[in-house]
Amino acid sequence: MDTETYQEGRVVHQPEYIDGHSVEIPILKILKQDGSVYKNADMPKIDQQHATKIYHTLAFHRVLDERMVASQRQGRLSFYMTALGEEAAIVGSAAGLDDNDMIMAQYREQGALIYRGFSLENFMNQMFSNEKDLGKGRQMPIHYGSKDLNYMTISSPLCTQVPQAAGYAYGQKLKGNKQCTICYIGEGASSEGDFHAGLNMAAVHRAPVIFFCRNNGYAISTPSTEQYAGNGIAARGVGYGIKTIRVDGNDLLAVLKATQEAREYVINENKPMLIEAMSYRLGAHSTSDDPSGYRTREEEAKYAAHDPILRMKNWMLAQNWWDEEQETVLFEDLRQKILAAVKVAEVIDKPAIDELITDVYDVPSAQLEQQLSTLKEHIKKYPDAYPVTAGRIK
Amino acid sequence: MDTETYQEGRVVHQPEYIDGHSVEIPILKILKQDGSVYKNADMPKIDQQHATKIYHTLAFHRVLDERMVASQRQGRLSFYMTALGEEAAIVGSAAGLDDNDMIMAQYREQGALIYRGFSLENFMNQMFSNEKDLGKGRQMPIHYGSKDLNYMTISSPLCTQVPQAAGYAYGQKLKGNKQCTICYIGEGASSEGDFHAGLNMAAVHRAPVIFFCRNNGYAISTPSTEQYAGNGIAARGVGYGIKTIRVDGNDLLAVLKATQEAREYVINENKPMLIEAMSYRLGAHSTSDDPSGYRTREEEAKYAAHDPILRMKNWMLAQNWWDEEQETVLFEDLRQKILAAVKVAEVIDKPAIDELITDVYDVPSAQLEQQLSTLKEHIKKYPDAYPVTAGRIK
Amino acid sequence: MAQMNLLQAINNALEIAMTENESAVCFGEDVGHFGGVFRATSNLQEKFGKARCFNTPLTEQGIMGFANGLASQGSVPIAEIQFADYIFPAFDQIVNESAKFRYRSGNEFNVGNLTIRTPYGGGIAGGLYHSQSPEAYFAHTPGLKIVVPRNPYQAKGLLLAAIRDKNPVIFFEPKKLYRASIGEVPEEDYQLPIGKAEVVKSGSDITLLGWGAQMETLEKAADMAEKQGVSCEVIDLRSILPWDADTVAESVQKTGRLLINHEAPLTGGFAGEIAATIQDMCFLHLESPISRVCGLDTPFPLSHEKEYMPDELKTFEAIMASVNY
Amino acid sequence: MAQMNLLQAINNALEIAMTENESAVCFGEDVGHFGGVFRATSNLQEKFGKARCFNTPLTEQGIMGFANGLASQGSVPIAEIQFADYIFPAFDQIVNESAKFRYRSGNEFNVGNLTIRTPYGGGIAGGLYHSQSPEAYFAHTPGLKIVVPRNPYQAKGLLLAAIRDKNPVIFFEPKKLYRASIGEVPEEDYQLPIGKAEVVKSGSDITLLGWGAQMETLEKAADMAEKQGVSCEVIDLRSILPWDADTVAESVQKTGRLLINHEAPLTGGFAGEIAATIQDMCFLHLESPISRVCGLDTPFPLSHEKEYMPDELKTFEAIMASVNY
Ligand SMILES: Cc1ncc(C[n+]2csc(CCOP(=O)(O)OP(=O)(O)O)c2C)c(N)n1
Ligand SMILES: Cc1ncc(C[n+]2csc(CCOP(=O)(O)OP(=O)(O)O)c2C)c(N)n1
Ligand SMILES: [Mg+2]
Ligand SMILES: [Mg+2]
Repeated sequence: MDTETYQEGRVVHQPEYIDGHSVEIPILKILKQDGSVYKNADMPKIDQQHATKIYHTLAFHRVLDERMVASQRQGRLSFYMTALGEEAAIVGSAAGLDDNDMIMAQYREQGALIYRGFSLENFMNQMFSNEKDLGKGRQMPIHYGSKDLNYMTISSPLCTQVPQAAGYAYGQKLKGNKQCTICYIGEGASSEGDFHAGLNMAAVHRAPVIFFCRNNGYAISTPSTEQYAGNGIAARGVGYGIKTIRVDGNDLLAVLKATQEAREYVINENKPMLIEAMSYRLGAHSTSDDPSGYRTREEEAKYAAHDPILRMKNWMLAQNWWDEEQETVLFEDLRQKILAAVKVAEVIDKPAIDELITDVYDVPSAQLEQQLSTLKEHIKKYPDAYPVTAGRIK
Repeated sequence: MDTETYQEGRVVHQPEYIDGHSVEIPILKILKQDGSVYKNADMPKIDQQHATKIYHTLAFHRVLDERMVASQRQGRLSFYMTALGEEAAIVGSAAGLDDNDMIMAQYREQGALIYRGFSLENFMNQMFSNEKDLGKGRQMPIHYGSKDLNYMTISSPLCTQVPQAAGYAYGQKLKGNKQCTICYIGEGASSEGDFHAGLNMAAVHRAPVIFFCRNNGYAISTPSTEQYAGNGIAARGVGYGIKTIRVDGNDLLAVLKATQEAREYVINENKPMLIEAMSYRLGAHSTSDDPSGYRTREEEAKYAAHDPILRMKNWMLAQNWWDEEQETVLFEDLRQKILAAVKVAEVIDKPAIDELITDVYDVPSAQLEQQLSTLKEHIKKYPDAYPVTAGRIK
Repeated sequence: MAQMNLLQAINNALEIAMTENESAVCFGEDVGHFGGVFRATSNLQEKFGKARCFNTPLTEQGIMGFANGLASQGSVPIAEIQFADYIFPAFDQIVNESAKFRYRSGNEFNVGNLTIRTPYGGGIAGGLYHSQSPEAYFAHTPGLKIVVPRNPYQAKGLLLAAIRDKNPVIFFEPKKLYRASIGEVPEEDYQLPIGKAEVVKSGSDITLLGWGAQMETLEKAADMAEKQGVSCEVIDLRSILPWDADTVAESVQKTGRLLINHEAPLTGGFAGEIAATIQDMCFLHLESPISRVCGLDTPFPLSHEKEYMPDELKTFEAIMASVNY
Repeated sequence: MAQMNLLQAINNALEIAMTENESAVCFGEDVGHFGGVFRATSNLQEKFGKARCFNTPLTEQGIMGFANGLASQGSVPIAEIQFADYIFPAFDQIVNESAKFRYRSGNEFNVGNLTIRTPYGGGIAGGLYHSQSPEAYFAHTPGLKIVVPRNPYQAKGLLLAAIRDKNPVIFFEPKKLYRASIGEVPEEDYQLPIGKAEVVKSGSDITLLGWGAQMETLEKAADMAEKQGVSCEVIDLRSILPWDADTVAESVQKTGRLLINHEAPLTGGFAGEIAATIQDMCFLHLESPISRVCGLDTPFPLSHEKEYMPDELKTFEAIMASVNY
């Protein structure tokens, strides 16, 4: 019985309180903005090859985000979300995992998917919801997923992936294959009931899951000061009895270090861990959003000075693992490839009308087959009204 | 922006973790089992009159619980829940409030209602769901409620009252009448998503609400060790930035002290507070439960030795505010009154059939009126089949 | 009278309600300073202060729990759920709590002051999580009222009625009309009745019934049918719960035919309830089966939204099938 | 063959499923050592270990979120919700997640292995929070399957089918029959089909349709009607989603009349969907309006449970009204 433990705790006879200040939460930093490393810093495991892969991922990420926002502005794409300013948190954590570990993301973690090697074509096909999209054109842009790459398809309802990650990781533990799950979540979504349910379930049932909170200061227009009254999300780990660390989310080496240690811990101990990465959402929430309605340019400029990609580049330069010429070539190459890929993907056909009813069940029900065939007859009668599908109905 | 604060926090360059042990949670105790008070203990505000009212409440509570379990065993009552062993936590907290403060209970807090002066008849009418029940015979026994006494009607779905209490208290704050809300909750129900939502909302929007968690070690058959992995419920207060205290729930004076201070705090600061009262559910979960399926008699016996009512009685005796003769007279009197009240209430008619459709809306819809009149015609045709209502349909 | 779009009409109703009653409080995700992601609550925080119009943490169950508590205390909460697709985490608070609060307490307590506003429906390329029409999920719940306006005039009058109604009301706003639907709206206070359908156009051959954004579809289909010589009576149900069976039955007794249209999937949608009731009330008058033109039994699609929707062509076809039965 | 009550049949099915597949896992509130508050999972923890049969913290949304994750990983979760009245905190995880998991990912991922068990319905003096029949709330959700057994034999065969079905299935257990319904049940493994109704008794004058505990009511009412010379065909729908419209329509084409009975409130209940579909499929065969004998449009009452219930007398009356229409 737990109660006994408490009875054995320190007994006081005058009220003594605890509160949000009762626990001090240090923040881990390894890399300075100028690319130098703090004295005595504990470095993550990283070599030139790994660092180069990470930097390529960051570059791809930055160019993809830039190009897709431009495409959206040009009216070629309906919607997009950048991760501007948060790339180190996302890519650094993905780089601390094994490729067979499961990634359950919120939506702003394309960086993790780039790191895993999702092809440019796959990105484009999803965003243009064409017939080559792995998700069959059923979700809004940026809702990627890939079974092969162990990247769970994004779901818009926030925080639902948190208890799911506990369950997924529990299944990994049952299988005994020494794999873990990382679950990304925003500081805003962390207010949902599912957050509480998921962290508690994971702690009680000892699931090997890393809860990785991107605290970027905003949930759409709502600043984190109106989201919670405690000391961020890390302070909640105490309540669940979950080992927790806070890192500078713009410091890729710190994020990588924390994730590498977390992976070791959750797999060896069969317990969850919580990482809170402090960062700032430099861009708009999405292309539908206009941050000038709720924050100042000055505020944005202040945080822009902490660009995590530049910080990593500075370190790479200092290591002599990278130079300015490589930088120019890489970025130019990426811009061209991405532009070309947009042009290809945007003209690929939408999925055939038959895909309207597949995957509702493992096999379409008789009723769905009936609804589809009625619909096809209707489209044949009015082909002009349904230009996307009419031409291709046999 | 909050993030700035973090950037300003202590910076480390080697991973440093926090976890369930990062915060020490002392437990407040004032009264020993023998009725003596710990040296230097901070006493609550209490005088003989108040103490006597409290003790009368405890006595009524104990006898009511005993008698109603017996009535249930005799088949007179369908269902009952005792609060055996937890009376000090419930009555002690209620006694720390003003009568105009709102009480939003889970279900095991009849003690708070007794303290407020709910009549024996009202208790009985609810339990026998007769036509005099304030709740019109619509809920299972023990789902009391009283507008006059500011005791919100109990709702079976667990934890729903937690965010509701935040909202209720916010409304009190808007009104500016210096009243607060107490919200009772079990350590089991504290796993629900609504717990997280409610505590966070209260903290962010500064609602004057006292969250009072009765940690009695069990949620039906589930021990608290399978309910959470952290240090009880108190440790969660840190995460929400809510001032928190843990008390010995079997120590009425400690509970009273904590509640008195909490009330001052939440009303003056317009902030919530969390109290965790450690206790033990000595009885079965309810009359439908049999604890021998999940715990030993030895365990029960160990906790029975901490009877909170006896502890309070010992203190009253030591104060010369109470004697054995008063004790005998009071308990005997209560037994007789309660037995008599059962006999009265159990033969009072059930509510009239018209009450089947009232209170679904403020005014029954035309459709409901139609359904009722069809039903009445039907009952008139088959009076023998509906003996409870048939005789009284005009 | 002023020209307003649907958002402006809603904003105007909220302003009137908050001016009239100082215990009226608006809140939800991004509802405060920013005025909501669709800007329905624009300027309310400026006008009424942060205590009465505010952002909440991101938790729908928390929003609705808080709203229930506030309503039971006597304040007048007007809670926003950012998209109807995200109302489900609050399902327990709405269906088990709001709906049953008065009944279970014998009216010792109630949350009659509660209003829930939420944008619903397709038309913004939102896919399965920004397009749902969940009215039928709530319509199986005694104790709730459910209202859906079709244009700015209706929106203002019905929202004011919903806020003042002494029962919890869910107010579904057709988001594709937020800016697209513009009309004359009186600047002063007025109310439209909850629980009353409106005959938008009278006719003699078939009754077309719908609500919200689909009313446009029905009107277009009616125009097409008229060209074929079929006279359509068009009815806007306006309230899903309680719903006005009498007005519908009266119409069907005249026309002999009924077609119901909604965006939500066919199976379990509210058209089923209407058809079941009307076949009973009008059995001897029906000249053809009651027809349901609804969404397919799939999640709301993205690239096939056009094909999924119960549009005017499908409606027209169903009208003709019914008439030629 | 053995005599089993409904609980034993369920326990037996769970044991078979867990023996056959070592990734099958049972969990829920009090499900572990204690075997559940109704004891449906008795002895499973003893037999299969704590890792495969365990108590969860008290959080329905957590249970269902965890179950969704576990199913997507490839394990076979069999989650219990202690009472169907308490399934609503998990509504989002079920309706927005379980139901749409496969569709939204283009079948990159699915939760087809998922089964949710939950006791539903009246009969235990449980009042509004221990008596609900929420099947219709889920029946509006493409992607889910919904099954309700009426006796021990059906329970075992349908539960095994549900666990093995490659789609998420909600299995509603009629709790008032847990111990009351006793029958012959094969000890070996067998399955009954999901999506197929069963004609329990054939007849010629009217079709009576129901599911779960209400099947007893229909049979009693049929007996009463037979005494009046009315021959009733009695059908157990068994699956609410997908539901077997063909079997029902075939019957109604023969009898010309249909009565549907369920415990849940009338408005928005699944009888509405059935009536709407069948009036369409059988329009020219219907000799009287389709009749719905259901709960009243109120929360489930306590002291008036008897009056509220769609019992055999109300059913009998409705049969006679239909036949004498
Ligand atoms: C259940 C639910 N409620 C509301 C939304 C609408 N919404 C989408 S993103 C968002 C803000 C999320 O903020 P945060 O979790 O901090 O992530 P960030 O955008 O900062 O990465 C909101 C409110 C949603 N998708 N799901
Ligand atoms: C939402 C919900 N889920 C499940 C239940 C069933 N249930 C009733 S009491 C209980 C245990 C509650 O334990 P705890 O909160 O610790 O309170 P205690 O009984 O110990 O006072 C459960 C699971 C319920 N009433 N509501
Ligand atoms: Mg954020
Ligand atoms: Mg407990």
